[in-house]
Amino acid sequence: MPAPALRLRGVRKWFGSVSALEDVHFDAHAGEVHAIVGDNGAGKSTTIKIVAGVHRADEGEVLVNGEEIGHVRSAADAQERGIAVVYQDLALVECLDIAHNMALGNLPRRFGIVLDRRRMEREAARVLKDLKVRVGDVRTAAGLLSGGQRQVVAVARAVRMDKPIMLLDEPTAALGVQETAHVGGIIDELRATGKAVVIVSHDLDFVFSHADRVTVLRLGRTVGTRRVDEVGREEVVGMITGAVPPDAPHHDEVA
Amino acid sequence: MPAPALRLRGVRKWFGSVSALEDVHFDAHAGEVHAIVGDNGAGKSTTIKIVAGVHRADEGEVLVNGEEIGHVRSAADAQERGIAVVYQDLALVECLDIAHNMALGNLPRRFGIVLDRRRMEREAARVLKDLKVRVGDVRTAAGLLSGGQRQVVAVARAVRMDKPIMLLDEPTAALGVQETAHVGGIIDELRATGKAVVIVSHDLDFVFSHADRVTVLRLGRTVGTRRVDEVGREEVVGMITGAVPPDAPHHDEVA
Amino acid sequence: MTVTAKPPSTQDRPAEHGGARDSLLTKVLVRQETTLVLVMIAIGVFATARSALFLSESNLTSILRSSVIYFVMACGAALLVIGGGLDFSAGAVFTLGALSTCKLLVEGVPWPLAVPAGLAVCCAVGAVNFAVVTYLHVPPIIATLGTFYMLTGIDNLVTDGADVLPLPAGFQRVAQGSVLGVSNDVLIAVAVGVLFWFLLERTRFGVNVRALGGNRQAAVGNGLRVFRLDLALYVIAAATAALAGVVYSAQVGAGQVTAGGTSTTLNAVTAVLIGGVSLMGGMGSVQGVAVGAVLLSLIDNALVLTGIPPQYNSIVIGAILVSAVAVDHLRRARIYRKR
Amino acid sequence: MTVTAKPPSTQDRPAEHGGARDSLLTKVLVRQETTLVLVMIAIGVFATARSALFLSESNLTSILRSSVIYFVMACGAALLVIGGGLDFSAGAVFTLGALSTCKLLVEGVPWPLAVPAGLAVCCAVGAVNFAVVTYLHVPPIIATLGTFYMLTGIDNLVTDGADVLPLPAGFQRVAQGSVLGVSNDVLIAVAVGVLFWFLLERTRFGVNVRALGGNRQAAVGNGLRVFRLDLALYVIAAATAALAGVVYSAQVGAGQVTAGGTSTTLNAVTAVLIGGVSLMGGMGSVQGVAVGAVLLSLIDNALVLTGIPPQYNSIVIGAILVSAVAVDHLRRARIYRKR
Amino acid sequence: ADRAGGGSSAGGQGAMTIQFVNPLPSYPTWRQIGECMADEAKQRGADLAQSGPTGQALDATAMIQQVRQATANKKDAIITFPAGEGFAEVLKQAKAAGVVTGTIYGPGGEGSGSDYNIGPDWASIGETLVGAVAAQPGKHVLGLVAAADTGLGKSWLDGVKGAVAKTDNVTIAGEVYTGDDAAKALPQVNALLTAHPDVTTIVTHMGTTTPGAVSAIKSRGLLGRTFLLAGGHDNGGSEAMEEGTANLMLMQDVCTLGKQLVDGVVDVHQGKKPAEAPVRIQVVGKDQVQGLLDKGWV
Ligand SMILES: Nc1ncnc2c1ncn2[C@@H]1O[C@H](COP(=O)(O)OP(=O)(O)OP(=O)(O)O)[C@@H](O)[C@H]1O
Ligand SMILES: Nc1ncnc2c1ncn2[C@@H]1O[C@H](COP(=O)(O)OP(=O)(O)OP(=O)(O)O)[C@@H](O)[C@H]1O
Ligand SMILES: [Mg+2]
Ligand SMILES: [Mg+2]
Repeated sequence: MPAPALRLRGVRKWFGSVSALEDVHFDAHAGEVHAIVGDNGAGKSTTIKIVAGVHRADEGEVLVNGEEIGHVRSAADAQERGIAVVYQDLALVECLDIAHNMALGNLPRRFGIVLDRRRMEREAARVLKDLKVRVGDVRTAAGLLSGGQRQVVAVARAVRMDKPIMLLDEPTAALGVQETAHVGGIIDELRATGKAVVIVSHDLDFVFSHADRVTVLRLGRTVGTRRVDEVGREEVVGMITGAVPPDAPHHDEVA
Repeated sequence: MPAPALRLRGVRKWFGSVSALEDVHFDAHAGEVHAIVGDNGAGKSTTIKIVAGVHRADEGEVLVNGEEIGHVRSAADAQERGIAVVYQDLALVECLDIAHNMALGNLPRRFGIVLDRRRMEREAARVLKDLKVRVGDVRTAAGLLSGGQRQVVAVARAVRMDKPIMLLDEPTAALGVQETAHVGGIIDELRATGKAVVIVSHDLDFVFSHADRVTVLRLGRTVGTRRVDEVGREEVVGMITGAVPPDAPHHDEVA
Repeated sequence: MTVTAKPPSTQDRPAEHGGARDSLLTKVLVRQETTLVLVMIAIGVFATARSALFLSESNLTSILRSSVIYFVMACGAALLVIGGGLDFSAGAVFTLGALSTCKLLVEGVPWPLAVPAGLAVCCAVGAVNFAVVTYLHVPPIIATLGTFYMLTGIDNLVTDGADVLPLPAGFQRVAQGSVLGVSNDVLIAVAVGVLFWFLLERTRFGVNVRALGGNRQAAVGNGLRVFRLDLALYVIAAATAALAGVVYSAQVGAGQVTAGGTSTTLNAVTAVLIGGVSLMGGMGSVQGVAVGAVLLSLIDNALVLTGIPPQYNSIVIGAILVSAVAVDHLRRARIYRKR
Repeated sequence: MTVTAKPPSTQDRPAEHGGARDSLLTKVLVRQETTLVLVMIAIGVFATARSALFLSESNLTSILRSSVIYFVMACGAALLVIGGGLDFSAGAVFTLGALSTCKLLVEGVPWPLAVPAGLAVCCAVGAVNFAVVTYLHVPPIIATLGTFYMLTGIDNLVTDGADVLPLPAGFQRVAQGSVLGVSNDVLIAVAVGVLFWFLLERTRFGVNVRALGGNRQAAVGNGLRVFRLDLALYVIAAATAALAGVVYSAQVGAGQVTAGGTSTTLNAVTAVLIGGVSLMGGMGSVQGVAVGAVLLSLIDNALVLTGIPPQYNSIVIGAILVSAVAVDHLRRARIYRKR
Repeated sequence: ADRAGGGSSAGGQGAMTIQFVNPLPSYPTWRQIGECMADEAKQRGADLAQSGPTGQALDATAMIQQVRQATANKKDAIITFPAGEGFAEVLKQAKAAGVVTGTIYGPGGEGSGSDYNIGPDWASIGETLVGAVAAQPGKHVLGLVAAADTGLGKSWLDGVKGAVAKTDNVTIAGEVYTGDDAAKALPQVNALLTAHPDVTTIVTHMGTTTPGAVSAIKSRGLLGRTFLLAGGHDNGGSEAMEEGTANLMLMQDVCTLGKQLVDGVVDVHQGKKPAEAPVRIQVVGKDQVQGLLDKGWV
């Protein structure tokens, strides 16, 4: 088995005197969907942001493809190392339109410096169409969209980035039934193309129908990781609530 | 049967040249939970905001307790008329702490003018405890909370307001399994105390287990309203997607 | 990304998961005022070393008295900034308040009537600012800049460009007299400071102002009467600017057309910002503003007393302003040191 | 809450549910520039009625030439504001750019070397502003205000308070000469304007700047190199301020210590804001800034030509500023009229 | 001459057009100069338009813009107060465009770009001020209050310092700047008097300093020990003389200055050689003030 696409080991994070993460570890593999679940405030988003380069871990290791990748000092670095992210708060620029938001950080250009607006809008429209999503004109400012429409734009942005590692923090929280199904389909496709998809979700139905593995966080610690086809819903809920005790501490690969 | 606590009739809303609502109508009764469902961008949040006084309808009527209540020009007016709201974007003030956020718009005072901080914090802690919610100290700034913790604060704020009409726009989108169940319990309690609860949600399980009626919006129009115990999940999904045709236009009370 | 593999040392971690609050000491230490006070002490030590006169009672009094103007004006300005607004017209309102009061005084109106009348005129200006911002949807800076220009012109026209004097002795005592050895202008500043501290920290109004500045949309949605708050803020900002102008007139015994203006606006805003009020709204304290105002006049005073050639004044002022805030950040980072 | 029971009239509704975009005409009509141009035309008509000289070619040229300074400076300032920053030091950088260039010129350095050297000095100041904001975490206004004070002192020390002249004729031609009847300073402004329009509207850099100003956190999270952008913005703002100073020196044939300063900063910021750039970041256009700059010098010019006594200047200026923006809002509201 | 413009309604065809770029149009002294100029221009059949920068403070940049605008509008003559060396070049540009240039309180001479200058330069103003102090019995220690070490303030400081060097009973204890901010006068003079308790005379070029300086002298109980040399009767100068906080006052016959300046400029325009004008500036004691005021001095 090759080195995991993404490996976290003993990650800790303090905000001032508040401890957000105590000991987070998991391995996400290429071609697999890895779900992270846990109570509110368990540290899921903080974990995602650390991998994304928004925060820096105070301790512990984050390895991409088994390599220590040195200091990732910013989200720009992380992006260069092949990581695309959908943040829980979506991180859209409200005054820019959908097309710009989708291309942000990777704007297409012509002649070296000119922004290729036509191509940008075409690509945005195509990605949205592929996602079977209706958000009106790609020139609509993101600030005018409904909650779900924004979320779709954020997901579409990550898809368009086409990176080997995708981190999705609650990508379906604001989505309707149909749109959630679409995003599920997209995630399946991403797995099929060999990407490592890490998805945070409270929707256990969604997790059970799309994820391969699930890691449960509780109070900033990894409780355990399970293969979805080997675990029951009750056990996962028990791990989330603390009814099931955490796995014995260990520092080797899980699952 | 008494006049509905909240009645909308032919409500239309334009944003510039964009039409957000074309014809929205429904009746919400005291002691009932009324769900509003629909695709992303269907106009659910816009409807809520119109009732809440944040937007003004361009046409149509909004009646509280069967009375034309004249121009509600602001959310402050709406609040005075007995409406409490949880917005989809939560509307928390990030630089204020949890206790302040929960009391916003209705801060307790002593001696006429002095802010009663002690009471405010005590009440906040009590409400949160009643909701069986763990967000740490009530003096934590809202900006430092996790997504779900914020949502809980917003819901707790509305509960603390204790108004006869409650509007909840996606109150469980960011919540975990346990917290969602808690909020479901709260909604049941609110109904039991005779409040009219209007809840927007994409979570049909949640809707089917807690709502009495459900109104489906599609492309800014009311497709129809059903009693939850008389309708199947497939029919509602069909109404959302357009597979089931809208009810014949009518202007009398529904259901 | 290996950040560190050092084993966790728990002893210096007061916190549990997601819990932990800072101790009272930490709370005091992390305040911006604390840094500013330290900077002030450093300047004081340096000045005393160069001139023993610095610590004389009359000099310290004179520092306090000159900070009164900035502070009174900055109180209203700070409240407005905390509420998410900005008032560029304050410098001209300062002049207007001084001139309209002094005009009445030289016409023989007794000061207990003239002062409220002068303030009322300026409150009306504040209301106009509010109306232009709210109903004509002009951004605050442009609206108040426009008011600034217009008032500057009106100030000149009203007085024909000449200072208004002599002022009755009774009025001059408003600032120049003293009670129990403390001069009246300082007492006025203390009263204003206490009032604003109370307003901001102990009333619903204060919380609402912070909410408005912190997230205007949330304030609207949560049912705050934002127009009323805005109106109150603009009127209060104008009132304190006018009061500062009145106190200044009483200090110098003249209604000066040339006092106020851009530089006064700038000084008040500097006191506000250096005192830790954020232009982003929501954050700030009256204590901070007080320390900021005193710091400004302390610097001016120390520069003269230490005999630093006046050509270097502005360099020193700039350096102190920047370093006071920079030091503040470094101090905090140390307190919350990363492991 | 009965809002209205009038039946819907569909004909004046171009939109489908959630769809509909505005027509090109509407797009032009709703732009703030359009209002400002209308205001300019109104002023022009009034001025022409009072003095035939207004429409003379030399007068119109003189309006344009005096707007060049504001505009060049405002371009960089606008970009910075769009990117969410603010530079209060611009007025002093203006002076520094002028003085350092002129110092070199009087020492005999030819202008094609002296000008880049002067600009380079100011770019370094921009970099310092960036560093203070970014690494010392000083809020932009305090950082640049500190720089403003320090540079003011340095400007004076370097020149001993005296203007620097005479400047070589070759350098004066940089602004005073003309090509095909268009004076060089106007050409420089056009070049700067085109460059900035291109940067803002047609490059990735421009989009990134808007994203940064629109939502800094999102810009960080989406992988923009925000430090680089910040650095570029502060350096560019300093460079345009310096270039404006250099052009001004060439226009008047002297490096003036008293040029620049607070009033120049204020004028540039006014041009930026009146031109529709939002202090909240993200929004604004170079066209708007250009119209804003020309409007300011048009007002100044018309005030002189119409013979309005100078005592009334500031009242008129204030009134025009506020009403231009207010009219803009009313116009838009009309276009998007509520039914 | 060109066609009339610039706010002229009275001036007929061919009347000479003069633009007066007033440094401080709302300031009483300067407004009076402007009015006297306008009267004289009317006498001479010329058409004088006045302009000036907005706001309270002297704004050399705005003045220079207006000089350039007047040049572009082909005025026959431009009159201004050259607030800095930099005016020389724009005045030369005006001359090159065929405009007659007149200045008040300028350096005059070839390099100044001025066809006709009136009023003393800063060196002689400094001598007048310091001379009057030196003429009083005893030793004198000056505290200087200037706007800044640039432009006007610097010219004045240089003039005063040069003059002090030539006396044997006057010294300078220290100087402070107010940045032309009236609100800084009180604290700065206070600090100056704290740092240099030996100061006997406060000297300034800004009338706006008067109230602050007077207040500082009184509140420190220095009445009769430290005096202000008042910079004109406005701003409370007369009152200060009356109550004894000021012992000397700088007075000028600004109206005559303005008229003579217009005469000179008109003469140059008509090809005549203008008359040399006597210096009309004086530092006087309390007893002479009223007499000069009655003669139109300020
Ligand atoms: N302020 C606004 N300006 C312009 N268009 C708006 C504005 N607010 C909402 N819209 C548009 O109105 C439509 C309805 O939006 P609304 O937020 O009501 O949808 P929703 O049903 O709440 O969707 P979701 O489930 O995604 O939250 C959308 O197409 C949206 O883009
Ligand atoms: N910037 C911050 N400063 C201080 N505390 C923070 C910060 N960000 C997060 N926290 C705290 O860290 C803990 C974990 O937050 P995190 O956002 O990672 O939770 P989460 O698992 O994503 O929860 P949710 O499901 O509600 O989104 C919370 O207690 C939160 O209050
Ligand atoms: Mg989260
Ligand atoms: Mg919604």
